[in-house]
Amino acid sequence: MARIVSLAEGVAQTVLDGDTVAFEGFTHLIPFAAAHEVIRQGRRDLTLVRMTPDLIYDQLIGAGCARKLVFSWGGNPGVGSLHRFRDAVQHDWPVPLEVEEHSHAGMANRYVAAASGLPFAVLRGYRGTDLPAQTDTIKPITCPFTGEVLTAVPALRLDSAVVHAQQADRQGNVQLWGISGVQKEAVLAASRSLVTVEEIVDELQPRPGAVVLPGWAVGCVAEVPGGAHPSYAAGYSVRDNGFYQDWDEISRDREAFLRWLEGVR
Amino acid sequence: MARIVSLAEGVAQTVLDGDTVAFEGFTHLIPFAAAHEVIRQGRRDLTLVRMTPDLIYDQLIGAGCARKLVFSWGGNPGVGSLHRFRDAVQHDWPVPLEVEEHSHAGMANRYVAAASGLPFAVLRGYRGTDLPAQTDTIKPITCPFTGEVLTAVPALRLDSAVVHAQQADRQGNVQLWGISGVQKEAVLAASRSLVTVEEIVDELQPRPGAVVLPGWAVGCVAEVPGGAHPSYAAGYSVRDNGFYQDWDEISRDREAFLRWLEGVR
Amino acid sequence: MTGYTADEMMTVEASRALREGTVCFVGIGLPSTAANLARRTHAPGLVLIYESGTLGAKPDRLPLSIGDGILAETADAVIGVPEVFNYWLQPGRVDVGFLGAAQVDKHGNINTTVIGGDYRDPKVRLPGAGGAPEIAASCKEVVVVLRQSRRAFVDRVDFVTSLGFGTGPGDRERFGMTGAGPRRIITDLGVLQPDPLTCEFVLTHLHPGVELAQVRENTGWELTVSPDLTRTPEPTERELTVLRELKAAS
Amino acid sequence: MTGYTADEMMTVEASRALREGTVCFVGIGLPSTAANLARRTHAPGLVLIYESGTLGAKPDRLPLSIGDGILAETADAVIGVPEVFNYWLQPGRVDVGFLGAAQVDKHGNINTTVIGGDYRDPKVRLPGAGGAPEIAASCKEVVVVLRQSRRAFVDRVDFVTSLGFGTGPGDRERFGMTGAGPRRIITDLGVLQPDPLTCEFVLTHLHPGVELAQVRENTGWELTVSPDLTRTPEPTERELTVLRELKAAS
Repeated sequence: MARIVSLAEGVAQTVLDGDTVAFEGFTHLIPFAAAHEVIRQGRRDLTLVRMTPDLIYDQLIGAGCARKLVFSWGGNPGVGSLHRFRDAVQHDWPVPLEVEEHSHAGMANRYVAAASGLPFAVLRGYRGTDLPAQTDTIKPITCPFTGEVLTAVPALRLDSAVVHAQQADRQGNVQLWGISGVQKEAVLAASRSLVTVEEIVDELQPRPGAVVLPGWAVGCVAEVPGGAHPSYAAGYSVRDNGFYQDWDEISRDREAFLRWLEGVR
Repeated sequence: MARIVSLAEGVAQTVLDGDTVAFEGFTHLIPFAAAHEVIRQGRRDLTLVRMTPDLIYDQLIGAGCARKLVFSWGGNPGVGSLHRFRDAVQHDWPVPLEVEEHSHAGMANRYVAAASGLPFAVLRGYRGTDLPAQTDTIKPITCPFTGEVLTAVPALRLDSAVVHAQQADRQGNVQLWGISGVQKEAVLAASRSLVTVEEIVDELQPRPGAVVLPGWAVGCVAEVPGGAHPSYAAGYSVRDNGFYQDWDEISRDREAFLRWLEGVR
Repeated sequence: MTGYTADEMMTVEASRALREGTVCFVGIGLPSTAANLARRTHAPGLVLIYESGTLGAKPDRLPLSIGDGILAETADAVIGVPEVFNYWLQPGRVDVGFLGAAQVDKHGNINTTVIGGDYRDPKVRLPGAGGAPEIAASCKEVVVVLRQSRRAFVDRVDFVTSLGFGTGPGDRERFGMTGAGPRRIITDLGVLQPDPLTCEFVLTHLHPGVELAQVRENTGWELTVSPDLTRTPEPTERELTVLRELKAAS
Repeated sequence: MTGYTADEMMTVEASRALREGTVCFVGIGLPSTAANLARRTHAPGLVLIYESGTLGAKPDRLPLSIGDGILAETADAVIGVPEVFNYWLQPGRVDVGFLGAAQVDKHGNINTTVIGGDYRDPKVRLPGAGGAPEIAASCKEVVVVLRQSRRAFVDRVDFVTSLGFGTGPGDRERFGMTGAGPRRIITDLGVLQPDPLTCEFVLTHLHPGVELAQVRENTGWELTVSPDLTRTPEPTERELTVLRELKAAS
């Protein structure tokens, strides 16, 4: 059964220095508040895993929490570049950042393999591209029945996973709905997990299209209303597209970013 | 977009002589009415694929429609044996029946591989058991990253799939809810598909836990109220446990079975 | 407590094997009865997973099939069958797997496929594997429940459908099994547990009123008896009452 | 019709590439605009799949992100991201994949990863692959949409993020691609299509008012012009009205 905790407790118990950690959420339900708490608690040497690093990892990278990024699409959606990510890769600021680059299909299958307790996944992917030459976690694999050559990627076993959901009940059963991304897989791929929720309710009402994570498969649950801002939680908030645009200017300049960081700390 | 047809048209257009075909439904939503139409239309040489052959394949086997069975658990649930299946395997009656035997996990993953357009699936399965010695569709596979040896099973590519669902709309979008088994995978694994439904409605109301098959991914839809009897359709009918018990006596004896078969024809 | 059947004793003892708060993979029949008995007595927080895709089912009567509607209606989540096996069973998230058997051998290997003759021409054709091979491989531990008889308790099963300890120590490790394997075999006569050195099942509990000789007569191998052989506590009033209510309601 | 921008022409022409009833994998930005324009003009039955997991989304305004709530609210089904790629894209169920590009080369290979320098120390770091490599591999056909310039239209991309025709005929087959690859590149100046023999993209359409010399100036390889070079029909009144309404509403 999940432990119901404060955000600070949840982060302290879930995300440790040196962890391979995923903060997942595909545009929707991105756990920003938990990431800010990670910044406040001064975590270091994280290997950050996420299909779309988005602003959340631009912030963690700029704050010096990360040593490596595993990802498949690193932009500010609809706006442009992730400047802190680029500054780290190109100028080692504030610390050097190693990069492991995949495609969405590869990342999704790596989560699935880890959630399934398998060491690798198989897909039709990457072939004919220049990615395998740069990423040593992409290898050919031969079908033992047909002889066809496909692509294997290793499971994304995580030390910790953090996701945001709309609701949990008092036993820590979690329900999220709307676009659900790879959150279930990330939680199931991790040794430790933290789910921040908009609301803790007495009883979960089953919803169409909902993903349910039983409390016994979740580590910690923390009630953090608005915890996905500037992304959104369907039924609770709308996406703050303005902040995504503003971020371009904040993140472009180290000084402006450091001022923003002061506000978080 | 799916074609809305009669049961007879749907079966005639979907299930052809010699097909590798799955009639799926895990205890719930078993498409019995479609199978009876297959018997009436006199299909032959079918390779029948199903995790739990259940009464539906006992009937098709006894009627002489099948040349091979691919399965993982062949009993009359809670009652006993499938006598027509045993008679076919042990005495070639009415025709010989080849058998390809797997576990549930293997069968489920074989459907997943086919639905995913992959030639095989990987699982932790079968190891240390006597199944691989009897089933040549079970082979070892080595993880290219860790060297660990796991098990590979080939995709269950189907010529045709038949499932039963609660509802479809007039565009052939299908919604089923309750225990959903491997029906989505079976339909997506097949070149041709038929979905029989309890009811065709003007608009599908999204339901918690529902599986939706878009009309453009479905071949034919036929309205067949009660088409799952003696299994059930949650929200429409209850399981006829009495018939499952009666079947033991009907199927035990060839004459009694032939009398039952007359009633279907 | 007097006046109960051997099957009732077996079911009650099986329910006691389920600790509060654990996650249990349940098949229909005796395992389901035992699990629901446990949930209504000492383990209200027991999490039941049925292979039909119901996580955390809380049926208020015994389900009549593995896909009984009552399971979906009362579950925390209903998922597809591939997800049951891939996301929940395979990674070792399930604490206890409950298995029945047509044959079990002294190393806890299970046969539910064929008896006698050979695979292509058996004396008896059984239903087959179902979910059992992977339950036996991946659950943290396995509990086997079946009536004890010389036909069922054999030196070596005719067909290994689900691996116990194979031919002895080291086999599970060699096959890369992630779960610990069968920890007890509960019968209508007593309980057997594996010797940690030999991986051979030895008698550790005798049910009330059962003689040791009876167990030996109904075991097809040279049975070892634990030096700590214990009498199984009788079913309590409450256990029997709840069990009978469950049975009567279905 | 007069008074429209080159970008509007490009978007309208992209929308025309989508036939009624087909299934289209859509990225945010111009592809999404073009697809929704098609849905409101000649292809009301177009099926839109966004990689966020929305099958058959029918947004009544342009989504602002690939995970805009309006997509989930109007979809026939919302599924997880692994299912999008594994059950829907990979097996070739999608008719048309719409891709943008930072660079495209004469064989239709796409670069969205790095420009200049090398991979570890590039001149420009782009967002990366996203869903593109597998869209390019598995959709029945691919349509590439981007503004034409000498920097973007290169002889050979600096990095192959998504395979077009590789180095020429036979490469897709050699790599086991199941889809037919890029069938057209739609720009603000015209349309290029692959020569079936050389797999090199040749100019087949010039947009209204565009001179051939302009296209050559903005192409980084020795451009071949189709003997059947055609003028793209101007945007219709209706196409422009609907496009502007869509843009204004978002």
